[in-house]
Amino acid sequence: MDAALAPPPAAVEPITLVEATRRAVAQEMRRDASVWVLGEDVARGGIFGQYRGLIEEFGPERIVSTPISEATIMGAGLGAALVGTRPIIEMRIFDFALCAMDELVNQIAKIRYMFGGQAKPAVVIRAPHGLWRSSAAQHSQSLETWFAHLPGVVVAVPATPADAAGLLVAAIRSDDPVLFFDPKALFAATGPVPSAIDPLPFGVARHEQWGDDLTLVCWSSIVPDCVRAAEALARDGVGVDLIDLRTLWPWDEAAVLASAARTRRLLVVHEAVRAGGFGGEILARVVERLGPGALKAARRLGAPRLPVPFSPPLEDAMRVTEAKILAAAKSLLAA
Amino acid sequence: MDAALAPPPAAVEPITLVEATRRAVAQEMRRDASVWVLGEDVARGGIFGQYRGLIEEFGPERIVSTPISEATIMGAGLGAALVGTRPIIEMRIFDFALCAMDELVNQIAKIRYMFGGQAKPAVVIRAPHGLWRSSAAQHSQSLETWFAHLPGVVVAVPATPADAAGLLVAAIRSDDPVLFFDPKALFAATGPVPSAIDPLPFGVARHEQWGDDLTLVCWSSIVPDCVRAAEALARDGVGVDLIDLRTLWPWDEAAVLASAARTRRLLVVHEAVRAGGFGGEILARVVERLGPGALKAARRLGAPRLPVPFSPPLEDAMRVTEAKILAAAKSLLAA
Amino acid sequence: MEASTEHAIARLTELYRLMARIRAFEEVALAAHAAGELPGYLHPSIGQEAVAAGVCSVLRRDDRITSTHRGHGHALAKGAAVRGMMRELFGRAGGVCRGKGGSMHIADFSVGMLGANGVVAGGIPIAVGAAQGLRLLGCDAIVACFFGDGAINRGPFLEGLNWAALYRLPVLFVCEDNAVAAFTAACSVTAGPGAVARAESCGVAAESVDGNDVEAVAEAAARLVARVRRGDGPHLLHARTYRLLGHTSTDQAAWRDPAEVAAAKGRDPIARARQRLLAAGVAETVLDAILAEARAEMEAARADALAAPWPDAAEAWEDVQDIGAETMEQA
Amino acid sequence: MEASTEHAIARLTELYRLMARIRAFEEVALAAHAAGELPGYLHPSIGQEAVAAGVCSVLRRDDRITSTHRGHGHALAKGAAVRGMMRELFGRAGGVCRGKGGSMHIADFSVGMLGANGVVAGGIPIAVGAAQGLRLLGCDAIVACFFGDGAINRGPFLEGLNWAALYRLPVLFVCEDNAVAAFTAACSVTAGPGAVARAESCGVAAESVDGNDVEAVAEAAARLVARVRRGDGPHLLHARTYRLLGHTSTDQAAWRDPAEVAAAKGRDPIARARQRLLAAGVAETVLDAILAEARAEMEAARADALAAPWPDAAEAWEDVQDIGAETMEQA
Ligand SMILES: Cc1ncc(C[n+]2csc(CCOP(=O)(O)OP(=O)(O)O)c2C)c(N)n1
Ligand SMILES: Cc1ncc(C[n+]2csc(CCOP(=O)(O)OP(=O)(O)O)c2C)c(N)n1
Ligand SMILES: [Mg+2]
Ligand SMILES: [Mg+2]
Repeated sequence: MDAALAPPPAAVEPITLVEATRRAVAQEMRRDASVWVLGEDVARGGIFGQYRGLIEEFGPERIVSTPISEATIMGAGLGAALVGTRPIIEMRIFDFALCAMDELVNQIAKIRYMFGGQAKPAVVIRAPHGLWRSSAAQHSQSLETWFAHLPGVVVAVPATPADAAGLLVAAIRSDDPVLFFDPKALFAATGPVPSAIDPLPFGVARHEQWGDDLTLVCWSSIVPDCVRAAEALARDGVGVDLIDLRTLWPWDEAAVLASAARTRRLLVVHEAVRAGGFGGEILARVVERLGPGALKAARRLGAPRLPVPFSPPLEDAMRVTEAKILAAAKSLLAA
Repeated sequence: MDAALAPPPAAVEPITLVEATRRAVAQEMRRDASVWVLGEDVARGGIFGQYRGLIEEFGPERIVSTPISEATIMGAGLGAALVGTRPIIEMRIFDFALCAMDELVNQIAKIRYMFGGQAKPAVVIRAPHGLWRSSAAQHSQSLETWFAHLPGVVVAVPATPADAAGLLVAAIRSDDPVLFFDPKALFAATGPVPSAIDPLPFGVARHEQWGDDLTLVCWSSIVPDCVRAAEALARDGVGVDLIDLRTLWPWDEAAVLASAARTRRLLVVHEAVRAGGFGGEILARVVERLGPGALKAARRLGAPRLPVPFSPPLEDAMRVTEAKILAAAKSLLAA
Repeated sequence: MEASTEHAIARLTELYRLMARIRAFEEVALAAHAAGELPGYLHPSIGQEAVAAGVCSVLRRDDRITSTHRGHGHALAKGAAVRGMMRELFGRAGGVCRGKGGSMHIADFSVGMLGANGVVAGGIPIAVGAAQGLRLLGCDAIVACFFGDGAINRGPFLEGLNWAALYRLPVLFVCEDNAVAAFTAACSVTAGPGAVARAESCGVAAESVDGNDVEAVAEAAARLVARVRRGDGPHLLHARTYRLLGHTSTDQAAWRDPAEVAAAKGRDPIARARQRLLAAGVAETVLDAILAEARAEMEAARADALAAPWPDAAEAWEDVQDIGAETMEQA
Repeated sequence: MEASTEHAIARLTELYRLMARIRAFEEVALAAHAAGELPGYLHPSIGQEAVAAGVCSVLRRDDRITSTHRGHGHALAKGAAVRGMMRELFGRAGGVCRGKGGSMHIADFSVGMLGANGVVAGGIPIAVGAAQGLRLLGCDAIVACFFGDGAINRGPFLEGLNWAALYRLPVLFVCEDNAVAAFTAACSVTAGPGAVARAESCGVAAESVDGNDVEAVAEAAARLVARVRRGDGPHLLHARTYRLLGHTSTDQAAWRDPAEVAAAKGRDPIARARQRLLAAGVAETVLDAILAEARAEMEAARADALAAPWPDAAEAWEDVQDIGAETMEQA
């Protein structure tokens, strides 16, 4: 949009990502009486405060605190969608969704297809994921790749308050089941969010920064580290084309292809384990589409194939960091 | 081994893959009294006959037919391993393992690590997987990639009776949890199996065929289709280096790298959905290791991102076939 | 003849017709399967028709049901279109699920049939959620949730019953106890007194019924559905029945005790309803006509399915998702 | 003084010491957490010590236990080494899990403690399997399986109890009912009469006990363990207790009814045991010495942990798997 024609930006106080998602939910619940939330402890606001105060406004029929019954939280959300409501299924943290995988994988993801289009599984599955202050192996996983590989679902992996809010609004309005991975480590990150939250389209990446020397693709919690690394590289005169995918399925293949064709150097960074991670898909797709000859170098940076340890030095050792991103970028630039 | 020094090969009648696995289990149960089987209907031989007759020899304490309680089948297998037995956890078909993902992902895969090496989760999880005669979306999945991405487990994906038997013996003897994906579609395939089954090493691929023009990497049910495609290409004078990985984690990176460096053309074929599938990992790894310049062309062939439909023409439309493999190979050779 | 008796006879005649249609549907489908006309395999419910017929006969059209892998009877009893169902079993165009589901995934949302399920107990969480959604929408429809005796050993049974009781949801749980789970006698894998006790321990009122007596099933279901609908919370009906055939169309069930099967045949729900109707003075010819009509209806559906075209390959790419669906061209 | 009384006093004194040590361990750990000395967060069991102490006091060393996210007490009561545990909470070298697990994944296999669990009800299937494995090995050890009142709403509770009853496995299920699940009153998410009824409905004999009376817990546990060990099948002990603090070390539990908490403090299991010992003539100084020793032991463990080195970064790559483990160099 021509800057001269744009309306003056509303003065928006920066808010936290968790607050941004709270406002998105509240906005949609006001707009549409069929939107509701189910999950453990949501009546007291959710364990991160994502639902703070909503029980007062919407009451216990729409902010439903449930038993510790993940399979039924997930499956009941589906059932409620089948009769025309729009449930937000809160999983507390992603790892507990593993208690509900039949409901998610065999039922939610497949029901529309199996029944020839009769079912409308319009659910949002919120799953705060990733590393978060020494939470160890059962509370720190990043398995978003699994769901990009799973037909029938949309996968959102936002990294900023505005993106989280916009994608959550889009997810709630979508008739598709959306896996919405809240980035636990960024819940407290702040940024501007418009007071009326518009839905963001799925599959459209955000260019954090433009540059000609290196394409850096990332998403979710690791984005701020990538931004810092890109800033450091910029100080060395290296122009990084920094792409935050925002959604993993669909993902913005066009943006990545255009960038990689231009820079001829591709680095994909994710917090998840590298082996079998979605970085492989992106790299492979770029090679398939552009041909290997179009690239000078390409690589991925992800976690080693380890469960997440508790002790800080161990966690730090396996964590993707700004320093590791910088080192990977430099090795690519040298190739 | 020098052929002149080798003992004359025992005359081995070809047997089916399902029978090969039955013999592997029987052999190990005779060898080691701590090996046992738990799963639904195993006392009557399992639904594919994998355990036929074992109840007579080993009794109901070691061939344990269980309730329909997948979470507990999986978790009890782990518990029994923790006290020193070696359970074979039979999942009936892979899709039902989705009812037991907390036990598999949060417990089995992580317990050794979380407890600093104290636990020995020596379980084999048998999960017959893949397409099989119009079984539709909830009985046909190929999600082996998920487990290659999951730290703590070994992933076996055999395609021949001898490989299935050898890998199953290795899996039973291994202290690591092994996801053993029986290829449903190949249960009836026959091949020679030695009467004394030696363990096969994990991470060592089998060269089905040698060639210089194209590297074709595959595993599990799709291998026979790849073999037929390679034979067709051979008739056209194209030499295919055909590699059956046999295990997906660890996978034989050295064999693939050596082959791809030689042929400079890489095709990875799997029955699973292409998007986010393990083909991406392989292609990415080859590009990272050899550099994009080492390759003339590379691509993957996998299923489209669809649940599996019931109707045969729909199933056929999304299935990877010999014809599709041939077409992909030809497009690669033209590049 | 008194009006009430007349009414009872008319009602039982309709139940007889419904059971006959379910049986004919499955017998014809099994014959088609044996003849290689339809792909995959079937889970027949022959011998269990009284449960589906009795329960669904007291439901409203806008009530919902969830079903199991053995769901033909539930679907027919809820009013699903026969031809659409048969075409689905055949994997043909015009199948109620466009050929994508097959026998194990029969669904007809237009009559409130929210789907069979290939996963044992898979329908339970869905049913309780549907009930919760209906209440949120201010609708007084209820949900009947069918599952087998094998399902009571899976976790979702506990979770779903506790959940339904907690929120006092309008759900009628129906445990179809056919004495067997796949190839295993149910009693050999179930500890304790069974479904009724388990339900009560989760705060769900429950009772047992002779599931081969279609009038008894209908009477009990009517009573419980009335309570469920007026807000008394979930109830469970435990229907004792018997699966006369094997687990699937390819299982001859040779492993079953022949004496047990013979005894069960003597309790066949259709034969019992027929005896009662005959005793009440209904003419044999009337009842035979019902059987013949059912058979003819299903044979016609078979012929229709066999003549129907296959779905177009491109349809495999439809109904996946709105956003991010791959196209056939990408393949 | 009679020998039996003397013995009872000696026994209660030991239970008092054990409870005091558990409480001191957690108080010291909480202080360390508040001081920023240890990473992550803790789930304190303060107020619930009598259950861990009473049950584990009647177990043999080769008996196994599975525990929960709130597992410090179970581990200590089963005999886990204090310094190894404290170092684990601190994430230091020499931690019983090499710093990889932390508070929520405390385990000490050398004393039969098969691990805490970050997943509610996660230990239940593991426990029944361990019991099955022990029987297969011909060992007469039993398994005590601890879980909270919140866990009885998860599927594995049903599955595990049915399973244990079916195979008559040597398991003592211990439901630690502290009246709350995380931030939610247990009664608000649990329908029906509760754990005992649910257990019985799955064929598991069950009884309730005052979980703040350590002697009552020990007595009931001894009785049930004897039955379990002699082959009478699984039993469930439902222990009513109260969590005096918040859900985690960062939760001030301001949402709780202060009157309820105050009343619960009056039932503090350690204070009650102390009253009884005083009444039986044990000198206050003896009891104070026990408290002081416990405190000193735990403060020494804290000092030890704080002085201990961090684990080497390379250790992160160990204990993953034998085959296919990545190396640090690959990273
Ligand atoms: C979770 C799960 N485990 C196993 C199966 C395989 N299976 C299909 S039907 C069946 C038996 C079900 O028994 P029951 O619930 O009594 O139903 P019935 O077949 O008797 O109608 C089994 C084990 C499945 N479909 N889902
Ligand atoms: C499957 C699962 N869901 C949710 C959680 C989060 N969570 C941790 S403790 C807890 C409450 C558990 O309550 P209870 O079983 O009564 O144990 P208590 O905390 O009272 O000791 C919850 C919900 C979890 N750890 N695992
Ligand atoms: Mg049954
Ligand atoms: Mg509790």
